Amino acid sequence: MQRIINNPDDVVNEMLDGFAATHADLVARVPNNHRVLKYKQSPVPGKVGVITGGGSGHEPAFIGYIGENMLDAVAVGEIFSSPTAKSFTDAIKAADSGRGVAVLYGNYSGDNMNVKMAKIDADDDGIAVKSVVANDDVVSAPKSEPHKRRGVAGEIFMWKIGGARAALGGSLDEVIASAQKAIDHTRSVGIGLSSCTIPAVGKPNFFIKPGTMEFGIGHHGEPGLAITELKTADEMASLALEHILPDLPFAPGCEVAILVSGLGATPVNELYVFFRKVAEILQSQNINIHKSYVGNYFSSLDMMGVTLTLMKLDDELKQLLDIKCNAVALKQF
Amino acid sequence: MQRIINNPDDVVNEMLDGFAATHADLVARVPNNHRVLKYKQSPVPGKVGVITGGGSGHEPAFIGYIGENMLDAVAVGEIFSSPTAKSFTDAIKAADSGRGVAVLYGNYSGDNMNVKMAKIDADDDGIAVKSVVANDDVVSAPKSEPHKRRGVAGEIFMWKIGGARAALGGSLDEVIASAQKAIDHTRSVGIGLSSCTIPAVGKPNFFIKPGTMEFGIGHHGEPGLAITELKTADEMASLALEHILPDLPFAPGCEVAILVSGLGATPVNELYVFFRKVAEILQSQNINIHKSYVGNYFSSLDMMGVTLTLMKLDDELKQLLDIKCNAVALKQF
Amino acid sequence: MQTTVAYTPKHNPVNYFKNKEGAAIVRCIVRTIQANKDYLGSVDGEIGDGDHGVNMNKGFTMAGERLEDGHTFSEACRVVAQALMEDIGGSMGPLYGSFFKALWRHSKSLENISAENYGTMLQAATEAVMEIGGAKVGDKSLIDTLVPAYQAFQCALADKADFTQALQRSTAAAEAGKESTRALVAKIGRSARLGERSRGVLDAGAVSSFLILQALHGGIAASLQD
Amino acid sequence: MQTTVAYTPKHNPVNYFKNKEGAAIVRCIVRTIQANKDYLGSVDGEIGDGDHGVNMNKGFTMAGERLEDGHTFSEACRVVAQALMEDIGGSMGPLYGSFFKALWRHSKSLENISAENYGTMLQAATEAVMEIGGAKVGDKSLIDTLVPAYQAFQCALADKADFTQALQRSTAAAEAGKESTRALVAKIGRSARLGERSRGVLDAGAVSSFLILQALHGGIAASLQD
Ligand SMILES: Nc1ncnc2c1ncn2[C@@H]1O[C@H](COP(=O)(O)OP(=O)(O)O)[C@@H](O)[C@H]1O
Ligand SMILES: Nc1ncnc2c1ncn2[C@@H]1O[C@H](COP(=O)(O)OP(=O)(O)O)[C@@H](O)[C@H]1O
Ligand SMILES: [Mg+2]
Ligand SMILES: [Mg+2]
Ligand SMILES: [Mg+2]
Ligand SMILES: [Mg+2]
Repeated sequence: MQRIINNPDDVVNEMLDGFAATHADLVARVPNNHRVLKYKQSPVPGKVGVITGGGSGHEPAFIGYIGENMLDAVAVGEIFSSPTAKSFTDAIKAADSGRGVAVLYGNYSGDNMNVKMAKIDADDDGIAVKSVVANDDVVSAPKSEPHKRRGVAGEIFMWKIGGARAALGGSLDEVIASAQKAIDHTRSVGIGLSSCTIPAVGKPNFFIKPGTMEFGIGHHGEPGLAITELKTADEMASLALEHILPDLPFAPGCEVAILVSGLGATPVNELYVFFRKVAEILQSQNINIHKSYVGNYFSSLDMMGVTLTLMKLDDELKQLLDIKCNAVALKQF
Repeated sequence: MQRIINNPDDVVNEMLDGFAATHADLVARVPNNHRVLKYKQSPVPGKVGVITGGGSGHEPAFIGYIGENMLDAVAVGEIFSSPTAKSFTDAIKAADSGRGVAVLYGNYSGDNMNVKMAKIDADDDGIAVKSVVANDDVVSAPKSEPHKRRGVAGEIFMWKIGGARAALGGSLDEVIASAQKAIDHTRSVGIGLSSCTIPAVGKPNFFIKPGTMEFGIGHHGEPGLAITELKTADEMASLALEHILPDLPFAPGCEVAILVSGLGATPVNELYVFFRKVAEILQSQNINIHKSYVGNYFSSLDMMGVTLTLMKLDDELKQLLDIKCNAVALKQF
Repeated sequence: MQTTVAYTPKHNPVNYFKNKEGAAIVRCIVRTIQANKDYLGSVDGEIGDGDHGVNMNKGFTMAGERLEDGHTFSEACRVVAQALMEDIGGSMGPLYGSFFKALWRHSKSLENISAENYGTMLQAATEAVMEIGGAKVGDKSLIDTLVPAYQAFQCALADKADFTQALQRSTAAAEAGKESTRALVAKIGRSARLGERSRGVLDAGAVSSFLILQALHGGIAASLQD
Repeated sequence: MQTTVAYTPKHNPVNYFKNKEGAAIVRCIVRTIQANKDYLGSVDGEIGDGDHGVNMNKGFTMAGERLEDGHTFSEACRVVAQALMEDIGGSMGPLYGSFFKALWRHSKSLENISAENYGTMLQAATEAVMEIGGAKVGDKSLIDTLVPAYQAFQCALADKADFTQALQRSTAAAEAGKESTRALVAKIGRSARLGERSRGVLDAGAVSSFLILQALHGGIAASLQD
């Protein structure tokens, strides 16, 4: 395992130390819980709090989206493992200015359970908490079973939209409604070209044969829809869109935002090669691209691969997407 | 070769297509040369132009540093291969508002020759051109032979400082002086944990044995100072600083900016683990960290590894570093 | 490979163990999980993300460090519950956290824990896991181990078996339940999206819960008093 | 493995070739580079970055596509120079661009190119490479091939050798020069930072320049007129 780590069990704590030190202008720790980070200005008086949480290994997600007009706090779990209920509770407390807190997280059973427990605790403390569960990964379950679908990189759009609504003074219900709309309008798909290795495990728990790829892979290496021969970037883009477009559906004439993310070990130039074909296909189908994000936005440790996310825009989502934000991993003027 | 590409010979052109489409708000193409990109507003009236150029495969460098208060234009070469003299000339032309152009590039023999030729051409066109050659890689040659040292991630500081000086209305000589000062105050070192593969070559041209690492590796996989057993992140950070600190030297009481960059296949969390120790050591030596950048800023295709860069600050460099900028890969409010 | 941590069974066909001497039983669970770290990881690697061994080892080791010899069985269960819930998280924090919390809650006022008490505790603990996780028998999860285990224990008591026999029948049922997951298609957790691809291998949680029950029951059997 | 592209030598001990029939000679260079793409890449891989074959193949193939049968030798050299300088870049754009530009500049006004003319051209082309690149003999670069090649050619003429013999002696000197790089420590280019680690392998540019001269000289020899 060729990695830049010390004791594998310390990766998360040491990463958080480094992150908090690097971004001290934006991010702060909270008292008595080193697994929660918050926006330095949070709780922002009069603003609904927006938080998330999840396992580590997806950096810059989730902590990179802490900042102005995005996330107020993040509960941080072990690598690929949900944060504790206590951390979710502490993140909720760190974000609450009295107007309540929206917990915008991904559909994984650990997170579901821990958020459920945290909500009960926050309730005991008199904090109004509501949540939205992201389920943007189209191939993780059939369209008829959306509650089984995983949340993946589309969560970034959910945070951006929810964060912007809160920044504009929205009530808890309004923030929840906008975030829910964002994720309901969002679809993602992942393609894996290599496995990933949890440092403490020390070896990959699956293997992608050179010359093949795993279509529909999950953010933790969960097996996908099919193992196929390795395709060209253009073929990967077509295949991804073939699964994404009909699912919502994204019809000709509609407007979208696009997010192309590397999975951790993907050279950035290849993401642009992939994006090029996505844009070309959308153009040919008369789907208008309003804004695109290409980079390492939501990763899976050292996995080589790419995720494609589309959000179908209406006037509200467009306005909220365009609002300025200043998070570590997403800065818009 | 597990890569997201089409024809390997098309990677650079297709990457540029995707990049230009993604960042159309900031970046534009220039007429008749698809291997030059420019800041949409360039030439900025009354401002000295600031350009660079270099081989591809280092994304987000170099094109990602095009934008407000940073680079006006970039000449783009094949993967790991200098741009043509003509592209450097066209980048110079795209950046010139009449006050001259600073070419801030890295010390590689191809770039040296092509810039030399481009300067002659620009001269013929009556454009004042001066250049600074980055040579921040400490282990690439002894301190007594600075002209032999490679330019690596420290170039980003050179562009930031030169771009800021130009934005403040500096003359060509002033921009050159600030950029030269930036690179003279900057030292870098690279550590490689895996090889990288030029897509058109199809196989790595060197191999790093699992369980070992290459200390002092170059940005194109140029062999480094030594192959050692794979160290812990903390040991890597100490070793890197042992080479960087005495070279300038960075003495107790001084103030620095830090850049930690992944080489393309490095998980972001590991960069923070590495940074944590760098910060700890500097603190123990009473060296004050003014600002830090941690992420994939300057890569080497699919190489796993890390580079550490320190710039020693004085009042001028600090002021220029802190100035707002809006480039694709570097946004400061 | 699965590893069994040895304990010394005493042949006491008696019907209760002393709460205040029960910390050793919980220590035996901790050692079992530690010894099976790699095995649990490789089972989870088949259709999950491979971290079950690491997660479990971390949680139970942390609990082990906080266990004091003076702890009662109930208190020791509470220590485990807190370590899992407050310091580990993941899926196991809430699931096993709820399990051990229920064991604590339903035994904390008891001086001696009888077979009947234990039957109630095991059912409550299993139901707490179902309550937080929403899994049912057949979903390919730890529930496939836990439900047959508590049912077999209660049936044994209804059949007039003594505590030791009931523990043995429960452990056997747990093992059969664990083995049953091999043939199942996952309907819950990370592997639920695999459909048919999840058939043919054991479920990691079913394995770890069997190991926990095996250690727990062995430990209780060794502690039985007359 | 190094590959030699066949040409048909004519046995004409004469002393000039017609500029207007010389495009075929340049085509022979193009084919040689194409045939050695992988070999050049692997030589560059030893102590460089492995792209020399890809770079050279791209440049010369592009030039080959622009060559027209009506081109003179001089014009064909200019086409190569432009393709390398304007479309390829890298180190080879300026280096071989200057080389072929000098061949063009010093032959463009000639109808027939004599041995003496060629001697002058080869020296000028070598000096142009030294001028732009700054390398000297012994630095482990293409200069280690080119300098002995032009010097041997001129010595041969001074010894009253004919054009064919001079070409042969020049090619042999180029080959020896290329081989000499094996023992050298690189002082220029990407591998200059390796110090002792650069000793023991050939220099990629020294190899490609030998291949170019070999093809060029073979092509000229086959075109000699009386
Ligand atoms: N909702 C649930 N109810 C019961 N058991 C569950 C549930 N979700 C997951 N599990 C169990 O968790 C096990 C995996 O645990 P672990 O690997 O530690 O967590 P994760 O799946 O988050 O990586 C599965 O084998 C399954 O038995
Ligand atoms: N300044 C120079 N003068 C002469 N030859 C040089 C110079 N710099 C590099 N070379 C030659 O270039 C060769 C490498 O070419 P190539 O691999 O195409 O370029 P790069 O080194 O940029 O990857 C070296 O083997 C050496 O012969
Ligand atoms: Mg997990
Ligand atoms: Mg090169
Ligand atoms: Mg798991
Ligand atoms: Mg090379």
